[in-house]
Amino acid sequence: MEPPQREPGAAAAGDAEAGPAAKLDVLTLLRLREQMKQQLMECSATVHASEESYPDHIIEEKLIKTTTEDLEREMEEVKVSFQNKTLVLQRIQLMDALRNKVKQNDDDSRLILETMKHIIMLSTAILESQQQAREMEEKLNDIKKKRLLLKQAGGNKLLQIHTTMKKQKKELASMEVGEMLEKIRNNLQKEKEMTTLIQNIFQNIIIGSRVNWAEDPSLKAIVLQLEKNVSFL
Amino acid sequence: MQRRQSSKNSKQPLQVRHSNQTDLSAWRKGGRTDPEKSLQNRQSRNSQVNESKQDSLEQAVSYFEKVQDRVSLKKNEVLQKHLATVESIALQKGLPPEAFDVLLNVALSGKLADAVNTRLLKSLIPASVIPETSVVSSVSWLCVSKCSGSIQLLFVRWLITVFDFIDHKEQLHALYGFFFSFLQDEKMCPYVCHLLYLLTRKESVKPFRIRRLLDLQAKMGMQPHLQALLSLYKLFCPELVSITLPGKMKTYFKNSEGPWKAAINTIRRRNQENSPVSQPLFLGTAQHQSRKRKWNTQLVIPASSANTNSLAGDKEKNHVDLYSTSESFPVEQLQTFSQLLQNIHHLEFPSQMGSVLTNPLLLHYMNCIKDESIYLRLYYWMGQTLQEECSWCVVDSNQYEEEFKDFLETIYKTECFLQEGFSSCEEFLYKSLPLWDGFCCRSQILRLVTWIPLSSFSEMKSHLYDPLAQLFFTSSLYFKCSVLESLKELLQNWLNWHVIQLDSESDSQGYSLNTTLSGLVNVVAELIHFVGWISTVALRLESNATFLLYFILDFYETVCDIYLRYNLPLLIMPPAGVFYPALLSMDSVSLNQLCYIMYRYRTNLVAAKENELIKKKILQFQFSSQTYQEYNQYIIAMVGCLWTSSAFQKDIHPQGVRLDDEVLKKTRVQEFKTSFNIVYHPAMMGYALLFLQQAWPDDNTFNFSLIKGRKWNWYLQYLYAQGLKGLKLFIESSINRVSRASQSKEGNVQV
Amino acid sequence: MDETVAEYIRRTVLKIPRDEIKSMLQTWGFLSETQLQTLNFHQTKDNISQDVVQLCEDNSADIKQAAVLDIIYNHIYPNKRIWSVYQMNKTGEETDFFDLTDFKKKFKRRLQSALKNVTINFREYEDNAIWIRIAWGTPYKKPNQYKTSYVVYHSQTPYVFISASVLRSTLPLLCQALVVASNYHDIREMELRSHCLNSLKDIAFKRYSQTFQTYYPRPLQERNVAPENVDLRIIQENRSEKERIQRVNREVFGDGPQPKLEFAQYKLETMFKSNPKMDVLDIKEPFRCLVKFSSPHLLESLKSLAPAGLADAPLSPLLTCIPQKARNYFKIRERKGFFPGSFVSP
Amino acid sequence: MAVVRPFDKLPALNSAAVLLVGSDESLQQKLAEAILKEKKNFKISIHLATSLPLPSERDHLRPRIDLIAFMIDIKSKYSLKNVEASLAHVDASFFLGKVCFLVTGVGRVNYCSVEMNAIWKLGEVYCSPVLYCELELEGIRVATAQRLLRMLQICAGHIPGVSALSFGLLMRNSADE
Repeated sequence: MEPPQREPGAAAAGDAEAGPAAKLDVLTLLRLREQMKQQLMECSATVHASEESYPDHIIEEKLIKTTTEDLEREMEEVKVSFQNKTLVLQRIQLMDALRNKVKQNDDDSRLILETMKHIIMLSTAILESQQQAREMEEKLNDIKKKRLLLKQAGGNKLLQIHTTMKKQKKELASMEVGEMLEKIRNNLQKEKEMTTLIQNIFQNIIIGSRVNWAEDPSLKAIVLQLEKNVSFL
Repeated sequence: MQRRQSSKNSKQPLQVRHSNQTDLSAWRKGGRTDPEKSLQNRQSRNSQVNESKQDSLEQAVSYFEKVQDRVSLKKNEVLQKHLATVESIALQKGLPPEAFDVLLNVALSGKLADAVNTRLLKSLIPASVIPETSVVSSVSWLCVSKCSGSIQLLFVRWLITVFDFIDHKEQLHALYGFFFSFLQDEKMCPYVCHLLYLLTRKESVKPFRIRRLLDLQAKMGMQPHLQALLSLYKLFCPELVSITLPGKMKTYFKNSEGPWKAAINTIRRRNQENSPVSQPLFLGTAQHQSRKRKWNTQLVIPASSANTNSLAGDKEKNHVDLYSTSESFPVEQLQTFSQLLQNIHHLEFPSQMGSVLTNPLLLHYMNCIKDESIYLRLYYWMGQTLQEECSWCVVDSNQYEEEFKDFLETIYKTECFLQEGFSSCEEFLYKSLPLWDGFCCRSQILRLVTWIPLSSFSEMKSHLYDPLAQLFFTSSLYFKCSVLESLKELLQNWLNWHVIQLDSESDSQGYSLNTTLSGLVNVVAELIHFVGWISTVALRLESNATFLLYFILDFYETVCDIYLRYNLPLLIMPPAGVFYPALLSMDSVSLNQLCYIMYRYRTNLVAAKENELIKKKILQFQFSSQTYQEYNQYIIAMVGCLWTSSAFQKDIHPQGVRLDDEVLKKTRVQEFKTSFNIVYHPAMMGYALLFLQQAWPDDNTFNFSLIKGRKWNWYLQYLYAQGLKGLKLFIESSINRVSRASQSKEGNVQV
Repeated sequence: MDETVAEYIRRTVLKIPRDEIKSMLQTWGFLSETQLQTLNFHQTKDNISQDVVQLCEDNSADIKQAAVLDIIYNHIYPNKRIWSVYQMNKTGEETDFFDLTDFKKKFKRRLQSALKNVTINFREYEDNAIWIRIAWGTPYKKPNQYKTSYVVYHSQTPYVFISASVLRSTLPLLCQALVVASNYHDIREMELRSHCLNSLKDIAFKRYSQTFQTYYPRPLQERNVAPENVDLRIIQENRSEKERIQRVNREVFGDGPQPKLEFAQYKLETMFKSNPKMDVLDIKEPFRCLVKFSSPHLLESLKSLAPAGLADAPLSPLLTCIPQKARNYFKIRERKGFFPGSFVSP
Repeated sequence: MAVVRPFDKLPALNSAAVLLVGSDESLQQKLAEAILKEKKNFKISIHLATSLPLPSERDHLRPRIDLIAFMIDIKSKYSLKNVEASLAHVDASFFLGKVCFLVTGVGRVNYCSVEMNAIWKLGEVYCSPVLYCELELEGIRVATAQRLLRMLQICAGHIPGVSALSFGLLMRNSADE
């Protein structure tokens, strides 16, 4: 692998770190090592893949699909297990090194101690706020539940209102009403239908007559009444 | 060639005849404008318009007013000049309310040639508002139908586009019959339907009109605009309209915006630019003037014409005429909550459904209404507006992203108020998420996601999870965390909604037909599995970032309590890809949260076990033995790590941390066994160091192995004192203390 | 002063953009400086035109002077009219001396003999172009000043640029008069029409320009590639292809700005050929269709097609030959030879 | 003409190369500049091409291409045809997570002349993710550049534990399952 080429031309701000001036500290070296391992793995995977001998007889499509799915799931599980195990090993070594470093009692270890204290202080603060957040969320959830209850209660109430109104109307209608009151109500109803009909006919007449009713204020006033539903005017 | 007579009088300037009808200042006195509005008009008119432009408009208007008929455009220069002035002023600042009456009458009276009429109609762009009287008189000219068919069509299209600008709608409603009569004209039918759709009220639905629509439909076939009108009639009077209508009609009406919409937008933008204080629209409320005329006036109920005192009159009359059909209470006059309560039984929603979103009174009403038609009309309008204004789907509305954000914010607040998601919003998300770049209006969109309603037949998988996952994997750490947070809120909203539905089991509406319990449980489970999958991948992509871990565990904090707190028979353990990085995390907060979660899982599982034994089986839906087994594996691993330092042999989870000794020896660490107990755990190292400093102040060799026996318990108490409550709960619940002295506590709860 | 003249002057002034009215009136020279001072050029154009008419009435202007103002206006804004190019040719080789007055006299006599009422104005400009404005009348009617024809004739060249009047019938008479006045043999329309007079001149003269210095200087040295801040991390893979396209483009279209044409029209009468033999179309009937390319600046847009990657270079000769052939109307007929499309003069 | 192969050259240290293929050169240039502006800790080289195959005379200069982004503009059928033609010149193993389709012009859905499921089918057939964006808008261009960068890092093997193949699988998994 040839060394990273010199960065020709002005390195945009984004690339400062990859420039020649980047001091190759341990972290970048570690990262590069990881990169190369990953690239090596991929290259070797393709090499193996190309060596695979393909089965001569044709396998029907569905079988391939199901096997690929199983293999994918299996690979996923193996990957997770691999990652958990590497994590364990890395953390064991890391902590062991950290503990030894702290034991040496030089200014580095003091620095580690300082940062550790700071981390602890921050963690306790986080824990506290997390606890408060949990309580707050609890309250919020209760409020939400109450809101939903109220919503339903409101809905039911409105239904009740409508039903009672309808019942009231029916009662009124079916109330033991004198013959005369009934007759009055019927012909009132008939009158209403007549008027709506007349209104409509009148509208059509005006339209048919092609007269410019807006110019004559009285006609206009009438026209504007023709849509009003008849009730106790 | 004898000279045209007109060029002679071009010499002396046209004097403006001050007859009452055209005198523009006289106009304002006539109308029923209350002082506040006219002051506002005069003020806006003087400030904006300089003298010369204004009077040439007046000249033009008065010229049109008295022009004789049959004047041909080509020969008559004066007519051309005036027409040009009208057009230029209309395009620059829009026409003042007074000009409409004259221009409409001229255009529709058929006096002039069609070319002039079309140009006149096309320049009818309102600066602020259109007086209703001018519209009424133009409708009457329409009835006279002296002008050609195309002019009538153009007039109707104009009326639809500027419908929201007409100051009052009372008289327009009164002319419903007249508009209805224009239905039989083949070409005008679609636009007249649209106009009627805007004008229809409960009382305008009449049997003979329904019959008329049905014959039209029979004659012209299933036209979408007829369909829309019929479906609206059906909503108002279901008993009258018997035929069945197809469910959701995608686009009801043809787009009739024409040239006016663009001009109105430019004027609106210009008004906004040069007057920072957004000029409140004539409609009374000084609500923030947003760009899109469509949904800003929609968000404001048009000021009603009837003044409030007439309302008092209605009150006494009201309770007497029980016989009268429930004539609906005009919602525009709704001012106080008590009014709402009194008239709640016959309240009718305004024609512009958008205004509901910002009117708290109507929201209260909507909160308890169960009437499908209200929601249908709101969804239709909201879906339409969201579709048009989406700033990353429609490039040219991108510069109005701010307004679109406000609009989404309004919708979100309404959903929070109603504690319920809008299905039109859900559809909009499904349509626009695949095209979303994860950047535009991010916080609003993610908040809207939290209110996607829970229904067992939703195709969340293909519509929400896929686009979200594609964005999730290729986006920054912060986007990942915000997505996890909104999915957590979505889960909580679902669970809250479910809990209430469950309680109201009694009333039948609890579980409406399409949401069965098992259906809901599957949908919730699908969401939890989805989050588990994307969290595992995210941890791998972001190499176990603590910040990300916090949000993932936060999500599982809700999941672990589903059974106890939300009464949903469902318990899903976090996948191994989430559990182990959390268990081995370098950060004490994550470890503590994991312990808390495992403790909650334990209580839920125990409670489910007991219920299972006592109650009958029905609750037992998702509780497969697999969940218990997974829980036990995790507990063994956890106790093995934290307490008995035996995880590397005992962990039976396939993806666990079981490692044989040679591998562990390769790490060249002597006692690797104890490297994850509470003393040596990476997350606990800080606490151990501080404890050592306190316990052995003089000895600064930090010998960790000193912490054993009694010191171990002191250390434990020290940890509890540091606020690690989760750890405390976990240890006290999962590790039964056989004896205080012996260190190797073996204990896990075989559940 | 006659009413029509007043109205005509008023209308001409109205056409002029407000901030140029003063300079045009000065070039017109009909109103004295003092009179010009009295004019307030900041009021609306209506009022300015009224005042100008007022002043002209004091000087009792006649139609001739009004016409001069119109010529000045059209000279500054030629693009308002559509011009077409005519070429005159003579039989013999005699290169006689061109005399302007003789030309004017003959031209006027020719027209006036045919039509009694006609207003003719001549105006010479520095690039020895002669602008002629003709308002056509009939023996019984006064000339209509609103439907004028314009002729721009460069005496050294056989080219005449005519913007015909709406009255179509006047064109043959006009051409005849030109031929006689400039003692050429006959005149032919060159199928080249555009709004931009200067571009028409570029095209016409360039063709003719073998003997003349080309109208616009062609930069000779190699165009240096603009040193835009080429960031080495962006690599154009098809750089060589891009350079080839640039080179081809330069060869075909040249470096300088292209003459401005608005459209090119192709009448096709060719057989329909398609590689999968479509037997249904095998009838021997030629396929008649009209193809029209239009754009605010046609040649410039054609030139930018290839670099923008929308077409592959070089463009078909049918498009690139427009300036050389000096025509934007083509008729393409089936060629007997193997050449697919060929073009034959009308 | 050289068929573009993913593993025919050794990767340069801490660097990655992306190849943008599309007929709309101005948008390509703008996207490239947006990518360059993003902060990154590796050396990137962006290759712009109107179509494939790539002119062979530059083969020796060209580093290993880690990711190919085909840019399709839904407003022009020509861009889709151009991409479909270019796909033939890409080695099959490239389609294991090292190819993606960038569909722009989405903001102008009403001028869309290329129907959407033709593109969806393309993603299906070539098992590669399809990213929708509107490159004309500055904000969206920056966001797309960031997304491309993250995919490039994975394809170039800069993210330990995540290979291009597995990532391709993830993007496809979410798309078609």
